[in-house]
Order: sequence, then structure tokens, then C-alpha cells
Amino acid sequence: MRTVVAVSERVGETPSTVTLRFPFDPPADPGQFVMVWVPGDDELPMSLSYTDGTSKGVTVKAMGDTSRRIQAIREGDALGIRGPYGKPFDLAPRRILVVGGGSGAAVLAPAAEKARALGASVTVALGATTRRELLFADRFRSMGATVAVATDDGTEGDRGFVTGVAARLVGETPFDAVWTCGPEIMMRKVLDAAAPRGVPVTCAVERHMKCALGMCDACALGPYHVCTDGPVFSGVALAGVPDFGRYHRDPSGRRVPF
Amino acid sequence: MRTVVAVSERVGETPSTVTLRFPFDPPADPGQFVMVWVPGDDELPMSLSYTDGTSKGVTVKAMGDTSRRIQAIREGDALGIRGPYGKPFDLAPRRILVVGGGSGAAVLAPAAEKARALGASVTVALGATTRRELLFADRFRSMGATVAVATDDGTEGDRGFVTGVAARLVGETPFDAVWTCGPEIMMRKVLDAAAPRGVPVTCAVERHMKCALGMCDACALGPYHVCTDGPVFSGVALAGVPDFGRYHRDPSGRRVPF
Amino acid sequence: MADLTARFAGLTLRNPFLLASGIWGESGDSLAGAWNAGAGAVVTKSIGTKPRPGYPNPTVETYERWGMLNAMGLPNPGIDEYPREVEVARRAGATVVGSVFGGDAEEFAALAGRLAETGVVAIELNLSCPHAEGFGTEVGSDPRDVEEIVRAVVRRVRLPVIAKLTPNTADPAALAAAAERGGAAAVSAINTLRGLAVDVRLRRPVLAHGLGGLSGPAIKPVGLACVWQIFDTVSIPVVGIGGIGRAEDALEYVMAGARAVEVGTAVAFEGVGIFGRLVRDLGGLLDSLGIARLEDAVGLAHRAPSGTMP
Amino acid sequence: MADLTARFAGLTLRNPFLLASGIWGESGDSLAGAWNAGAGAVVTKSIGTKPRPGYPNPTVETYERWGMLNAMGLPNPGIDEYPREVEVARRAGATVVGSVFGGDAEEFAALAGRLAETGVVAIELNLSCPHAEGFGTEVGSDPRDVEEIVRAVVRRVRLPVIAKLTPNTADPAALAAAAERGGAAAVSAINTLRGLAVDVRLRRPVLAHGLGGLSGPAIKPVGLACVWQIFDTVSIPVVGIGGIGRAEDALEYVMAGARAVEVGTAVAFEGVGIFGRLVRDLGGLLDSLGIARLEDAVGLAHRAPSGTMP
Ligand SMILES: Cc1cc2nc3c(=O)[nH]c(=O)nc-3n(C[C@H](O)[C@H](O)[C@H](O)COP(=O)(O)OP(=O)(O)OC[C@H]3O[C@@H](n4cnc5c(N)ncnc54)[C@H](O)[C@@H]3O)c2cc1C
Ligand SMILES: Cc1cc2nc3c(=O)[nH]c(=O)nc-3n(C[C@H](O)[C@H](O)[C@H](O)COP(=O)(O)OP(=O)(O)OC[C@H]3O[C@@H](n4cnc5c(N)ncnc54)[C@H](O)[C@@H]3O)c2cc1C
Ligand SMILES: Cc1cc2nc3c(=O)[nH]c(=O)nc-3n(C[C@H](O)[C@H](O)[C@H](O)COP(=O)(O)O)c2cc1C
Ligand SMILES: Cc1cc2nc3c(=O)[nH]c(=O)nc-3n(C[C@H](O)[C@H](O)[C@H](O)COP(=O)(O)O)c2cc1C
Ligand code: FES
Ligand code: FES
Repeated sequence: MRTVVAVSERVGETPSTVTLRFPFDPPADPGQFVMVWVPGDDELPMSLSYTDGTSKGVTVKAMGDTSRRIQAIREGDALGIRGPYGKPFDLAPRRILVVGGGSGAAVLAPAAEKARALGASVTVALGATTRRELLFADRFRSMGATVAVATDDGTEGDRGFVTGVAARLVGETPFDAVWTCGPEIMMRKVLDAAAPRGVPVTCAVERHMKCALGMCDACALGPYHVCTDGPVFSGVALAGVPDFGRYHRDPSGRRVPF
Repeated sequence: MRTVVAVSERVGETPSTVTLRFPFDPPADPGQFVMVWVPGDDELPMSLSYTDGTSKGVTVKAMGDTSRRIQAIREGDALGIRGPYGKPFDLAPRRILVVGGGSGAAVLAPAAEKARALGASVTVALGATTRRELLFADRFRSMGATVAVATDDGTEGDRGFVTGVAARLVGETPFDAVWTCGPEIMMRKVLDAAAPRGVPVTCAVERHMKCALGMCDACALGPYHVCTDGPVFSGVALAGVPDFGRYHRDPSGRRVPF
Repeated sequence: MADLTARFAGLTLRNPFLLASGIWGESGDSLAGAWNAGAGAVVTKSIGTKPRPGYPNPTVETYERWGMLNAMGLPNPGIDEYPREVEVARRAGATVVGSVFGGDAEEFAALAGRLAETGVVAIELNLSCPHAEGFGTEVGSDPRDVEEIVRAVVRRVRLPVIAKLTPNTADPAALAAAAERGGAAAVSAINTLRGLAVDVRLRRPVLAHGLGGLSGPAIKPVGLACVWQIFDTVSIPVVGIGGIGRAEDALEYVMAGARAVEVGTAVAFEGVGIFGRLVRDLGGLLDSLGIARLEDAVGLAHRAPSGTMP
Repeated sequence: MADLTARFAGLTLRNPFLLASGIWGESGDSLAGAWNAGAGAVVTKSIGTKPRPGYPNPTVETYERWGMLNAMGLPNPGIDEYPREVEVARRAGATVVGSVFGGDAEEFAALAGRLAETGVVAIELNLSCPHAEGFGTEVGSDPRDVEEIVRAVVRRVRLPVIAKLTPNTADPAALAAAAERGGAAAVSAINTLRGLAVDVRLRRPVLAHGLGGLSGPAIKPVGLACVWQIFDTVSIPVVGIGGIGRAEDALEYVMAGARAVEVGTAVAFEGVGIFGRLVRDLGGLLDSLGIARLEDAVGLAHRAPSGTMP
């Protein structure tokens, strides 16, 4: 089901990230994504950063042409939206470590919010290039999560990668689950850090997407299609996929190393 | 919805008439019809002579090629059935005169049965060429209706047309409704007889049918389509249709006098 | 409310919704009924030289609400009888477009000439029925035939001639271009798509004729593609047909290039009241989109800028 | 249970349900997945000479459960990369049919030659994509081109060659006859129907490419008609494609003349588990009809007696 929506609210989250809110009725769960059509441009998969009620939202980081163009969208502008698609997070765990890098916090924030509302305790390891690019740090804090930060330039929290913070937290505190979204190499590292402790990891994976219907094979990842079998995968499933963290496929279907 | 059924029962009603029963789930009301496809042959509109439950039935008089062929159908043979189509009888009236000629009793019997079950009193004027061709006389009697008969050859009841019997009954007894089905010229006469008494008449009309969906115009009768606006019409509606009782249309759509 | 007037081929219609040929068009009363229900004009059943009973039943198969297959076989009372029906429709005030089918240019021209005398406002040529031997697509698939037939009819009648084209072709725009060369005032597209249904229990085709024509929502994308390609190729106006049952469908056709549309199968699915609803809904839709006149929307999708917000 | 073995063009498949080209066929793991789910064979994505990213998104539009429009634009990793994927599928035990597309006979032959070395059991020629400039229908609409391309490929490879035909034509049987003359071991039909969708709010075509191809239940009647006409015309076997999602659909195709079928869009609507279900359901359906071997049903609807009870 494709609908055309008018953007109801535009919020600059960080210098390179904006949230667009829009009226969209279909129910959605954290972890699911929509295909966002920027008319005249492209259509991209975007996780719902706001999943509740009829005012949904996506949070977009400027990367290439289209995501940059999305930055320029104003309130009232029209977008095509179809979805929601994909498998959501399992919200059962009680003690959750959330590890987000880059725009990864976009999908993790609503999941953490819902888990908190269900009574879970949430610890967040949040990474960004620099302090001002930390996404949803305040949103995580205001839901009552403990937030630990790493920035590449050390402007806030640890200097370096968020994977270091995550490894430390997993060592210190007992968790029932680790949820992570970000660059795939980062997620692979989180997997590796959590595995020896026996903490189950859940990853929200990104792949090039076209149909989002489990048909065109663009998002193939080993035996899975990220659009329908994911984007939220258990670390166990991904451990059996040699390409995870190593290769993705370009729009022609060629395997390309990360 | 078209389904293929196996004929479960074949009952010879009169020398020229058989009833075929078959399993058919869709609910139906007396007055409605189905399209009966005799594979390899033709598909004809047939009123449901049994409308209740899952075992429906049609009662077919040998006329031309296809209806003759239907006579030869055996139990177990396959038929295509689609429907039910059309508007049913209004079962509200309390004192009903039923006037049936030829195969007309096929649609009148289930309607009378239902009306009886709802507490109406039913009088039947039944006509046929000869005694043995009287259709459903016993069925009418066993539902508790009063049955008056006319045969062309006088082998039972009045000699002559059933319209004479009907005119007499309308004159003698107060009725809330007259229901009639049979040759159109007969129905026109019934209309004319009942009109001066102010008794509302309902006619079940036959026209050449193809789509049964109110599309192809084969069954056009003035401003109506018999397949969707009928086959059950109020006499008031038909009184405004000059063609009723005078012209029908052949399969090419030409107007042909009766 | 937005102005829904449809102007093309010298005609001015009160709204863009025409009753499609072959639906409700065999009798004058039915044509009048569709007109009274709100159609912008009504197209007659395709009329031939002689009365034709059409094929035996079964003549239709339906697919839920998204499609219908038919092989009526061009039943019609023939040109000697049919003027009476047009007369009935015209007395009711209907704007009537006459449809004809023939086996060659001369037959088309003769039929058009006869029908032109009945007061119809235009002649639509059925060059596109997919299941009648010797007619329809058999004479409407080759651009040369289309051009010749259209030319013969244009020479014979003073009325605007609309060539109704088939989608059963590699290149619908080439057929439209041929119609334009022949002098057509407009083209209409599409007729039905050649189709078949088999009953696996009875082990035979469902339709008595075997092959039939697919209509209804299922063919809307195909009709839109034809109109899109034709609009890009010819300069005569296009009438869009195929799967129209909602105001949005009609506006899709208009934005793809159509100046009016015809409605067929949806009349069976919804009843003739659909015309009134379509008119109301299209008015409301245009209002909500800020489009003052339907005409302003013609071909709009061809002019969509890329890389900018609408 | 009834014997579902499909034999044609020298192949023997465990069941008649092939994964259609372009669905799940870009990666070897996905081909293996469809095989493991129960497909009788899997057809690769159509492979070209060079890597192609395909068209920008949006590339698909869906119509409830009855149709889908796509303009992927033949994305594929190119013939240099793709053998790796076939290898992955073959290691999983899959019976793989290789699909190729090219701009002329020589390109088709070269691609087929390369793909033939990977262990595929047959080569399907995509002569029928309706929305790729210079490929597909543009080279597959003229019987002479079809014959020439097929002949060139047949000369180059020892494998059975299957010509996949377009429904966007006046005469599908003529294309099949051309393929037969060129030496094809079989034909498959149909590819998608040319289609378009317009978004009336955004005033533009939905697909980035504009025109696309319609697939799914909506096109089943059209596919059946093509198979029916082809079966009447050629003596090489036919593989039926288009809108198959239920065992009944497949049996319709078989009775219309197909020896096997391909399943595409239904995989998106139901998931790959559809293959297992189709196999079970078809077995049950044949049993209930008293048909012992699927092969016995091939073309049955052409032999239906008229005027008798079945
Ligand atoms: C399930 C899922 C959820 C996502 N959620 C978010 C989110 O919440 N916020 C966010 O900012 N980004 C998200 N992305 C990434 C987003 O879809 C784009 O990849 C990113 O915005 C860059 O697009 P671009 O066209 O600007 O970049 P380009 O210059 O086109 O390319 C930059 C990168 O983006 C990738 N890309 C381009 N098109 C697509 C596509 N159709 N599908 C996937 N990747 C593509 C390219 O492969 C390349 O690696 C998500 C991706 C997926 C698969
Ligand atoms: C709503 C409706 C209900 C009917 N119910 C019954 C019924 O319960 N029992 C019964 O015996 N008959 C019924 N008929 C009549 C029946 O459909 C046939 O007309 C009749 O059986 C003769 O068909 P034939 O093909 O044998 O005759 P033919 O030799 O083909 O023709 C004899 C007559 O039947 C008419 N006829 C043929 N085909 C059709 C058709 N497709 N639609 C309508 N008339 C046709 C011809 O116009 C002709 O007047 C009904 C008709 C209609 C319209
Ligand atoms: C039952 C039926 C009969 C038709 N008869 C004709 C006809 O006589 N002449 C003609 O040009 N088109 C005929 N058509 C085609 C329609 O006019 C129209 O082109 C086609 O059905 C597509 O439109 P739709 O999807 O709105 O039905 C017929 C269609 C149907 C369904
Ligand atoms: C997303 C998509 C991609 C396709 N890609 C190809 C292709 O690369 N080569 C090809 O021959 N057919 C391709 N097709 C056509 C299908 O193989 C099939 O012929 C068509 O979709 C009809 O079958 P269906 O209704 O079962 O989908 C594609 C179809 C779809 C929907
Ligand atoms: S995006 Fe097409 S299969 Fe996932
Ligand atoms: S039978 Fe076709 S309109 Fe009534």
C-alpha cells in the first residue's frame, strides 16, 4: 500500500540528520521500515524512528544524493510512503544494551522506548563522529536509559569507536540482549564482543533495496532477504552468513566488500 | 462465483420436466436464479426451485436443444453453476394468489413455501397443457395451499387457460398480492385482471440472458435489466414498459413480437 | 466544484465519463438509462451489417472484483434495426456516439454512413475486438489497415471519427499514428486484452468461444501505458478506456494524456449509479488537488519535473 | 499421489513449478533457497554482458493481491560475475536454468555460451522484457529477430534453448513459430504486459522509468490465451508463465498446453514456501480429478468434446 503524505514536521536532529514526521495510519512496530519516495528522485528504505499512532517519522542522515535531498524537504512537501515492511524487534528482554552508530539510533530509539514502557532497563552505547552528530542522545536519556557515548574526535564521551564502549559495558553488566544498528563492520564487532558472554545480539541490517517485497533479490544476504526476513536479525542467524560484515551487493547485484 | 457441481439427485416431475438437485452453498432467496452451464452445450438462466440449505435445485422444462439435453443429465454429471442472481420475491403479503403456467411453477413453489412458513395463506392457480404436465401440484398441496387447476385439454380442472381461473379467484377472494410466472402474455393478462381490483401483482419475467451481470444488455426490458433489476418485478413497474407481454429480444438484440 | 467539461474532436461533453461500447448499449432504453445516470455521453454497442446472435453461453467469466473475461461475439441487431434504438436514446436527450465494426474499409464506411444519419455525434470504429473472426483485431492490428479503414470512413461521414485501438499489439502508438494519418479526429484505447480461462474440473475453456477479452481493473495499467505512448506520438486527442471504476482511475488516464474516458466493466460491478458517483468523486478529487478544470490535467504526468518537489 | 514429473525439451524435472526469471534469481543463495523450498527448477535472473544497476526506485507498484507493476530495468551482475552465483546454487543441488538477455543475436549467443559452461541445464532467452530500451520486446517482437537470435544461440550451445516470448504482440503464436524454426527446444510465455501507473497526487508516473511490466493474477488470462494459441501452432513444448499462485492456475496452464510452469509474483505475495504448497496442492487436485500423471493433462482443454457430459 503506497500513500502520499504531506510532511507535517521537520526537525533538525544533528547537522547531518533530520527527522520528518508525517501522517501515516498503518500500525508499525519498532524495527520496521518504510520505502520513502522522494518524487522525481529515488525511493529509499528508512526505518521508522517514530512508530506509534498515526504520526509516524523517519530520521535521515545525509549520505548520497537522495538522502541529501531529503534534508531539503520542507513541511507540507509530499512524500510517497509504502510499508511498513520487515520484522520488528522482539521486545521481551528485560535488560537491554543498545549499541548505535551513525544513523543506527533512528531505529533503536523507538525500540528502546517501547521496551522501557514495558518495564525493561535500557543502557545505551551511542557513537558518532563528533558530539554534535550524536543522534537521539536526549531522547534516550529522557526515556530513562543510561547513556554512554563515544565520539571519533573525543568531543563527548570516549574518544574512538562505540564498539569499545559496548565491549566494556557487556563485560561490566549482565544483559539479556544487545540490540545494535550501524555500520555493518561495527555490528560484526558487537557480535564478536557479546558472543563470549553468551548475550544474544540482535542486529538491524541495511542492504540495497528495491522492491521491499522479498522478490527482486536486491537485498539478498546469504539465504535471507533483508526486506522480509529482516531487517532485524538475530546474531545467531547472521553468524552463519559469511557475507555479513564483509560483503554487500551493489544495485547490479555484484558482491562488494565493505 | 462459478462452481462446478455434481448432480446429486434427478427427479422427473412431469413428462417434460425434471428437477436437478446439487450441492451449492451460497444463500439464495425464492425468485433468484442461477446460470446453469451444461458443458459443451450452453449456459441457461434457471430459477432455483429449491433455495434452502446447501442442496439447491432447478426444475427444467424441455424446450429447445439445451433444455432437452438437460433432461438427459444423470446423477453424478457435472454442471457449472454461477449465481444466485436477481431480486427475490417480497414475502411480506399475508394472502397470496399464485398463478403459474408451464415451468413458471418452478420459481413460484419455493416462494409460496417460504410465505406459508411465515404464516401466509396461499391459493394457487396452476395451468398446463395437460394433467400430467401440471408442475408441483402436489408440492403446493402439501404446503397447505388451495390449488385450482386449468388444463388446455381439460384432463384436470378447468379446460382452457389458467388466466381464466386466476381472474375468477381474484374476483371471489380478497388477496394482498398476486404472484405470477409463465408465458409473458399470460402474465400480462393476470396483470390486467388484478389491476381493477387494486391487488398488487408481482411477475417473474424471463428474457434471453447472457452475462446475468447487468452488463451485456441482452435481457433489456424497457429501462430494466431482467438479470439485475428482476427477474421479479412489480406489476406497477412493468405497466410502464410497453414491450412487456408484446416484444422480447432475440440473442442479437432484435425486438421480436411474442 | 472543478469544471469537468471534456472537449475533444469537436465535441463538448458535460463530463468525461462515457459509457463504453458493448455495455448497456444494445437497446435505446439502456443507453438512455446510462445517460440519465449521469454519463457524459453513451457509446452504442458495435453495430454490424447484419443481425448477429453472438456466441453461445458461457460468454463471461469474472475474477472477483478485478477482472472479467468475455466473448460475446459482437451480438447486435444489425444496422437496419439499430437506428430505432439510437432514436429512443436521443429522445431521452442522450449524447450518443455510434460504434461500428466491419470486415473491411468499405463495410466500415457504409455502416458509419448509415449510423451518421441517426443523430449520433461521433463514430467510434471498433478496430479492436479480440475474439471475433474477421473483425476487430483481425482488421485493426496492421497500421495500414487501420489507416485505410479510417480514411474510408472519414471520407464518408462529416462526424468526428474515433478509432478504437487494440492493446494486443507490440506498438499501440503506431496504430494511433496510422489512425491520425487516416484522418481520425481522436483515438480511443483500449479494447479488451485477449485472454482465456480453463475450468480444470470440466477440462475445457470456460467461454464457449474459447478465447475472450479481459476487461476491468486488471487491464488499467495496460490501458494507461497505451494512452501514455499514444499521447507521446500523435497530436489528436485520446479517449482512455480500461479498468476505470474510481475517479482516481480516470484522473490517472487524464494525466497520462486522455481527454475523456469510457467506463465498461465497472458498470457491471457497481451498477449504472457509478456515473453519478464518478462525476461527484472526480469533482471532489480535483478540488482537493487544486485543479480547477479537468482539461488542465490532460497529460500532466508527462510534464512531471524530475529532481524537484511537487 | 499423482506423478508430477515434468518432461520437456530433454529435461526431467521433479515437479512442474519453476522459479521464474527475475524473482529471487540474482544471488546463488536465493536460487538455492527456492530449490530447497521445492521448486522443480530455478531460472536465473536474466544476465547481460555487463553489470547493470537497473532503474532507480520506485521500481515496483502493487495492486492488492492481483497484480504488480515493475520496472527493475534488468539489473544484474553481468556475465563475468554471475557464474559464481550459479555455482552456489548448483552446490546446493539445484537444477538451474540460465536466463540471458542481449541486444542482438551475437550478444545472446555469446552470453548463452558463457552461461552454458556453468552447469545450467537449459538456456532461457529473455526476448520479452517490456521496459528495457534496446533489449527484451525491442528484439523479441519481430518473428525474424526471434528466429535469428534463437538460431544463433542454438548453434552456440548444446543445451536446450527456451525462447521466452512477449504477450505484447498481435500474434504470440507467430513468435513461437519463429522460435521453433530457429531451433528452440521449447518456448515459455509470458513475460510481463507493458503497463503504467500514475500517482494523481504527485502528478507523475509511479515507477521511475515510467513504463513497466504487469505481472500476477491479473495477467493469467492473457498468459493462458498465449499458451493456448501457441500450443495450437507449434509442436515444441510450452512452459506457461503468468499469474500462477495456486495449483488450479498451474493446471489451467497445463490443460491449455503447458508442460511446466514458472512462478514469479506469487513468491512475493506468499513467500518462497509457495513451492512446497503448490506441489502438495497440485498432487491433491490431480488425485481428486482422477488424473494419474500431470503429463496426461497437457493440452486436455483442446480436446474437450462438445455436446457431451464430461
Ligand atoms: C532497512 C533499512 C533501513 C534504513 N534506515 C535508515 C534510517 O533510518 N536513516 C537513514 O539515514 N538511512 C537509513 N537507511 C539507509 C538509506 O536507505 C540509504 O542507504 C541512505 O540514506 C543513503 O542513500 P543515498 O541515496 O543518499 O546515498 P547514495 O549516494 O545513493 O548511496 C550511498 C549508500 O546508500 C546505499 N543506498 C542507495 N540506495 C539504496 C537503497 N535503495 N536501499 C539501500 N541502500 C541504498 C548505497 O548502496 C550506498 O552504499 C536504511 C536502509 C535500510 C536497508
Ligand atoms: C430468469 C429466468 C429464469 C428461468 N427459469 C427457468 C426454469 O426455472 N425452468 C425452465 O425450464 N426454464 C427457465 N427459464 C427459461 C430457460 O432459461 C430457457 O429459455 C429454456 O430452458 C429454453 O432454452 P433452450 O436452449 O432449450 O431453448 P432454445 O431452443 O435455445 O430456445 C427456446 C427459447 O428459449 C430462449 N432461450 C435460449 N437461450 C436462452 C438464454 N440464455 N436465456 C433466456 N432464454 C433463452 C430462446 O430465446 C427461445 O425463446 C428461465 C429463464 C430466465 C430468464
Ligand atoms: C461484455 C462486453 C462487451 C463489449 N463489447 C464491445 C463492443 O461491442 N465494441 C467495442 O468496441 N468494445 C466492446 N467491449 C470493450 C469495452 O468497450 C472496453 O473497451 C473494455 O471492456 C475495457 O474497458 P473496461 O475495463 O472499463 O470494461 C466490450 C466489453 C465487455 C466487457
Ligand atoms: C520483479 C520482476 C523481475 C523480473 N525480471 C525478469 C527477468 O530478469 N527476466 C525475465 O525473463 N523475466 C523477468 N520477469 C518476468 C517474470 O519472469 C514472469 O515472466 C512474469 O512476472 C509473469 O509471471 P508472474 O505473474 O508469475 O510474475 C520479472 C518479473 C518481475 C515481477
Ligand atoms: S528489496 Fe527486493 S527482495 Fe528485498
Ligand atoms: S443478461 Fe446481460 S444484462 Fe442481463
